[in-house]
Amino acid sequence: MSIENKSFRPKIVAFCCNWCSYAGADLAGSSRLSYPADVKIIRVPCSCRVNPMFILRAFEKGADGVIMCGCHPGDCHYSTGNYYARRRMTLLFSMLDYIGVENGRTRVEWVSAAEGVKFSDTMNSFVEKIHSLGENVRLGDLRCRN
Amino acid sequence: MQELINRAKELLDNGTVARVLGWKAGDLPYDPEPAYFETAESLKDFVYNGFCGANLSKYMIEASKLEGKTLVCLKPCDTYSFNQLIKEHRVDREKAYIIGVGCKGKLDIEKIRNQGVKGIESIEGAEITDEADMLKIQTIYGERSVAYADAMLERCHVCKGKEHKIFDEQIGESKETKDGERFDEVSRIEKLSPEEKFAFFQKELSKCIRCNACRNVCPACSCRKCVFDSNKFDSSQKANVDSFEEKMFHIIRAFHVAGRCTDCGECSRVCPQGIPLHLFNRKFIKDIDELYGEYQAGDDTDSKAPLTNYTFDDAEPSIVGKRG
Amino acid sequence: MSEKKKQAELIEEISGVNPLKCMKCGKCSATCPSYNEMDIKPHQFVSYVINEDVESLVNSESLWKCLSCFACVERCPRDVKPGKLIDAARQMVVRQRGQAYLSPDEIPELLDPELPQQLLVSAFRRYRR
Amino acid sequence: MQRIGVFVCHCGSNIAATVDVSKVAEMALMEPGVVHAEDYQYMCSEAGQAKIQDAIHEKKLSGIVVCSCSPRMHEATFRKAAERAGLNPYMVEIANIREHCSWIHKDMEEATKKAVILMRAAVAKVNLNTPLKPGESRVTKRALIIGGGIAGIQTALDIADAGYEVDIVEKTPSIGGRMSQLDKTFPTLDCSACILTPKMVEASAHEKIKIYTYSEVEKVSGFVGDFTVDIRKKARSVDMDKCTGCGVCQEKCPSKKAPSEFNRGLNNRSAIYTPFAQAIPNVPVIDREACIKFKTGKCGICSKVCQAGAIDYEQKDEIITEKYGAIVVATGFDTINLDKYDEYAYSQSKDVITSLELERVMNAAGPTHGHLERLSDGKAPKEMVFIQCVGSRCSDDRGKPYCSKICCMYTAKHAMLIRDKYPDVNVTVFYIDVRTPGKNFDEFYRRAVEQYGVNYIKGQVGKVIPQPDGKLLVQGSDLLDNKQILKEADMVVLATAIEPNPDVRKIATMLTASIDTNNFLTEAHAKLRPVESPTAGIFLSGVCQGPKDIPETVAQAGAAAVKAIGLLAKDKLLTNPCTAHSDELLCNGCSTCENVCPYGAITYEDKEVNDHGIREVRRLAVVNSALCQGCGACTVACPSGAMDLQGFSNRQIIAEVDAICR
Repeated sequence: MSIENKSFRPKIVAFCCNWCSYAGADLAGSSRLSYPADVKIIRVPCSCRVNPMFILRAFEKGADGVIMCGCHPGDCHYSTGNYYARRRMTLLFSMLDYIGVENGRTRVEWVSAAEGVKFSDTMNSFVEKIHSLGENVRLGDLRCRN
Repeated sequence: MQELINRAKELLDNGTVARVLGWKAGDLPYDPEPAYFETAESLKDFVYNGFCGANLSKYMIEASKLEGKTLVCLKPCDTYSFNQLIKEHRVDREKAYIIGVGCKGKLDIEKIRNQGVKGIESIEGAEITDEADMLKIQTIYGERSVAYADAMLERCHVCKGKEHKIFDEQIGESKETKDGERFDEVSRIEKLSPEEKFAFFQKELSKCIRCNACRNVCPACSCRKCVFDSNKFDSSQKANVDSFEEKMFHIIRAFHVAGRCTDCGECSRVCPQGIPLHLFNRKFIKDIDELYGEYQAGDDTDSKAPLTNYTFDDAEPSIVGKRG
Repeated sequence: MSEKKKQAELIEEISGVNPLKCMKCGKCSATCPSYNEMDIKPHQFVSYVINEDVESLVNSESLWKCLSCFACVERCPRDVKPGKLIDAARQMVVRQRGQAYLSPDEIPELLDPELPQQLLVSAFRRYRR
Repeated sequence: MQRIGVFVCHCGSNIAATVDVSKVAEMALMEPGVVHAEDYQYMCSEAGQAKIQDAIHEKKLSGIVVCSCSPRMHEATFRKAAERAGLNPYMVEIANIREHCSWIHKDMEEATKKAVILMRAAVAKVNLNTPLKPGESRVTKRALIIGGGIAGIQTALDIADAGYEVDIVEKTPSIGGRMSQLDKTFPTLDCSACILTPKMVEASAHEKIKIYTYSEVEKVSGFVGDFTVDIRKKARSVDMDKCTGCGVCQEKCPSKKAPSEFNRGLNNRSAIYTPFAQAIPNVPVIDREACIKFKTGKCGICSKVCQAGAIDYEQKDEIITEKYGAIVVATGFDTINLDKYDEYAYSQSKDVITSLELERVMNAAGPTHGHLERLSDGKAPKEMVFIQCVGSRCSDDRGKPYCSKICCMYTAKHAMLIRDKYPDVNVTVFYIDVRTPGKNFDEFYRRAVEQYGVNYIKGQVGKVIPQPDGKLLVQGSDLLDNKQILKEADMVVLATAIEPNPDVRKIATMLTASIDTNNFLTEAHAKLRPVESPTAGIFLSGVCQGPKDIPETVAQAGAAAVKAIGLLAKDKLLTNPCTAHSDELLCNGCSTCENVCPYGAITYEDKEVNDHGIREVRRLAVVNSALCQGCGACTVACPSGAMDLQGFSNRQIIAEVDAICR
């Protein structure tokens, strides 16, 4: 990794559902499992509350990566929320990939309230990935600022 | 066309319908526009020819609120849109008298112009009854001829079929125009490198002038008020060219109609900048077909849309990176 | 880093075993067919690695008494795999002698009566899949 | 514009050691809307809460941001504090700078920077908060208990004694559960049946308790205070009102080849059967898989011998729909399948048994009528070996990572009972650790060693090898003597790991109650709310929540009952006001939201609207806020953005996104 990359501090937004992933992040915290401070968590009631517009908004405002975490499929507090979220995110990510935004900038991970370790591991690997991709310029420049 | 006009007169006269929704001749030979006809006399301006590409389904949202039935002329591909609007409770089937009109492919004036044809005075061979494979074009520079197929809209080359999905009666013959595969162009782009993909879309999207023609014509974009016009998402920032709205408009618009878009192709047809907007919608359709099973919006009026549906073992979002 | 610590870490790396997972149940020793001939018993392997005393392990009788039957690996409830630890210690010895990095194709050519049987068995086991 | 107060908590040194709290407070004052900021040692303390309340009064605050621990911890505390000072509780937001910041970062500068950003996001959100008012919903004063073991029975009795109706749904033909299968109980050695049966009788006789045996929960809808549950009463083929429980049918039944579930398959039962003599209700069921009448159409002997005319081959499954205010899960446990532990020869020898099977062998009503004998040849054993931790404490995929908790004690009990009754039998226990925390537990274990001479060997068994002469060769290690042991035994008993009843996954899904990786139901808080599920109105009783012995189970059953009573005692519940709402002027009436709502909370109405002077009747989505649980699925499905979620509105979330990416 070059020196330049090391000074690059990515902006990463993590949407976490209240019941599983946010609690998983809490558990990572109380277990003192560290991950980079670049990750900032936004609490939503359920992964199905995450509107693709929020993700695009984050990118437009300069986020370098957006990750969404929810309960494991089958374990949604609202029974079915994450099934809808899964389809929405799959299609959105596919579209972003299609227009040439690096696929690694978006991720969905299912993290239960008991998976503090998984939460921290996930964030570590995601930040690492964003580091390898560098700053997100494409979505900010989708229309040439001629 | 005459058969259509005669039948419309009959239905107006016997009170079955209160008005006719069709196309009216424009100022130029290639720009007929959607119009209401409320009397038999006014039907003298009615036209139906190769340039009548406009999908009239969306007009039925407003027509459904009017007194009495409206006769609406729907081409085969338009009927998908109408079905989708029924599914979404946006049109009233009881308020519509649908005449399924035949279609031999619709023409794109830009394609004619691109062949160096200028100063057009009249065009022959675009009538629905014409059997000719060639268009005879009178220009101020003399007569030119262009093959009908070479002047067709992109969407007609990948036509979904000439079957009307919903109608009260059918008038006029159709001719198969499909000579290409719907997803070929999407597949081609998918295979490009991220840099090439980005370059392609950046070039296309940079042309956008945000005239909203695509949104206004789209039968799926039927919201009373678009999210880009309301303050619900802090997304309407008209003054700022470099805003969220500007950059993400087409992606969000495509997402909003994903699973609802019938691929009628109107967005690309009306774009004054010639942006191939259907490539966004078709990408979603292709993904939906591949990931969740084949689905054609507007095929029926009661099936569950892909984005309001799920199976326990749907693909994970990580599949996007794995498909390569 | 001390030499001892380096050796211990090398063992962990070669074996892929985390000795701290051991809960000292002794199932490995219970199951070992060579138990009586060993001076350091299978359940003790982990503590030698944890205590960074790889040297004793390398110089032990057990190093060449282990049959690489991997019964201990199969039955260990904690995924600690003492057999892999001793196997790694043997690897280390062999590497030091300069016979490093066996590839499966090389094995037939290396079938030398001088070569310890245990190495062969573990090599076959390792490359079986 | 809001007048926002920001309160930064030190949490002793938990936050202050890594985050410069005064800097966060200082930076807060630069945020739009913030008129007050301070930091304090313990914001959640009485003094800390008083600071918030004082500031609300003095600075006329309209919104509060507390930078502290997780909202899952103290959001409710701070909301209540704000409410006491006259502020709407939903004007409070928490910036989680402990779990999500100070506890995971080491560098002070970095952690402070992040804390400031988290504070900004919370301030940005509060700027858009609106006062919310919870709605009210009614409480059905009846509880449902799923599972009729000791946990379910105890919970039912406690709730019923408080004066509320209780229904127990039990899958098997009788209540009693695992405890009814036990012979004696530790550490007092009373007979299990002697203490359980009176409770079973009490439950069945209680006027407030209704028991549905041979029944399963089929469907659950609704929410806390107002659940609607479908219960499938499986066809018993015996009329419960007519049957006198004489037992003649079971005696005469010619099909006696079905393995007895109650005796863990160690012997057989008839096709028409009650699982055990003290079963409640004492009404048999016909096992239709085993019954000759059902298989071939011929037989019908039970019907002929039944003087009460209670046999009814035509009986069908019946669905009962009932409303409940609270649901208690008490689904219990089973022992794990031992297929993956073939080294212990469980599948190879009848003399290798699980501890639960030994309970049946030792029990007077069991397959051997209480005589300790080998199941292969009926001979009395001389050498018995117990193997501990079979499938417990395993980090591989063969077993369970947790300690099953009860095995050390029941093995001591078994060893003691055997030595007491058969002093010539040698008992050896191979253990890894002996875990006996509990009142009189270690004393009990020491008695087994000191008074009864049970031979405890520290070391696990590697293999059990059945010998041609029927003996079992046990190969284990003695870690203290550093020896490998080869021992011939006549019987081997495996302390098999316990796991939650496999049905619990299905039930948890119906209840939308969360479950952990081991299929134990998750409690709302590991320490402070151990008998409640995070799903409101669902309570946990017994082993479904985690391994427990009988006294613990009974204690937890009582605690679950109290929580359920606390709910049932209320006439009305305040509902979560963070529900979805549709903007009438934006709604298309397209039904998309209705399709994704898991609660059926969205309906459509034709309503007249005034859209900027245009008056017309439109088809509009209407959210029933009593049914809406606030997941937000509809808000994203809605194409026009008409549907929004209070407390988590589009603009609020976007404001957070913007604040983070600023």
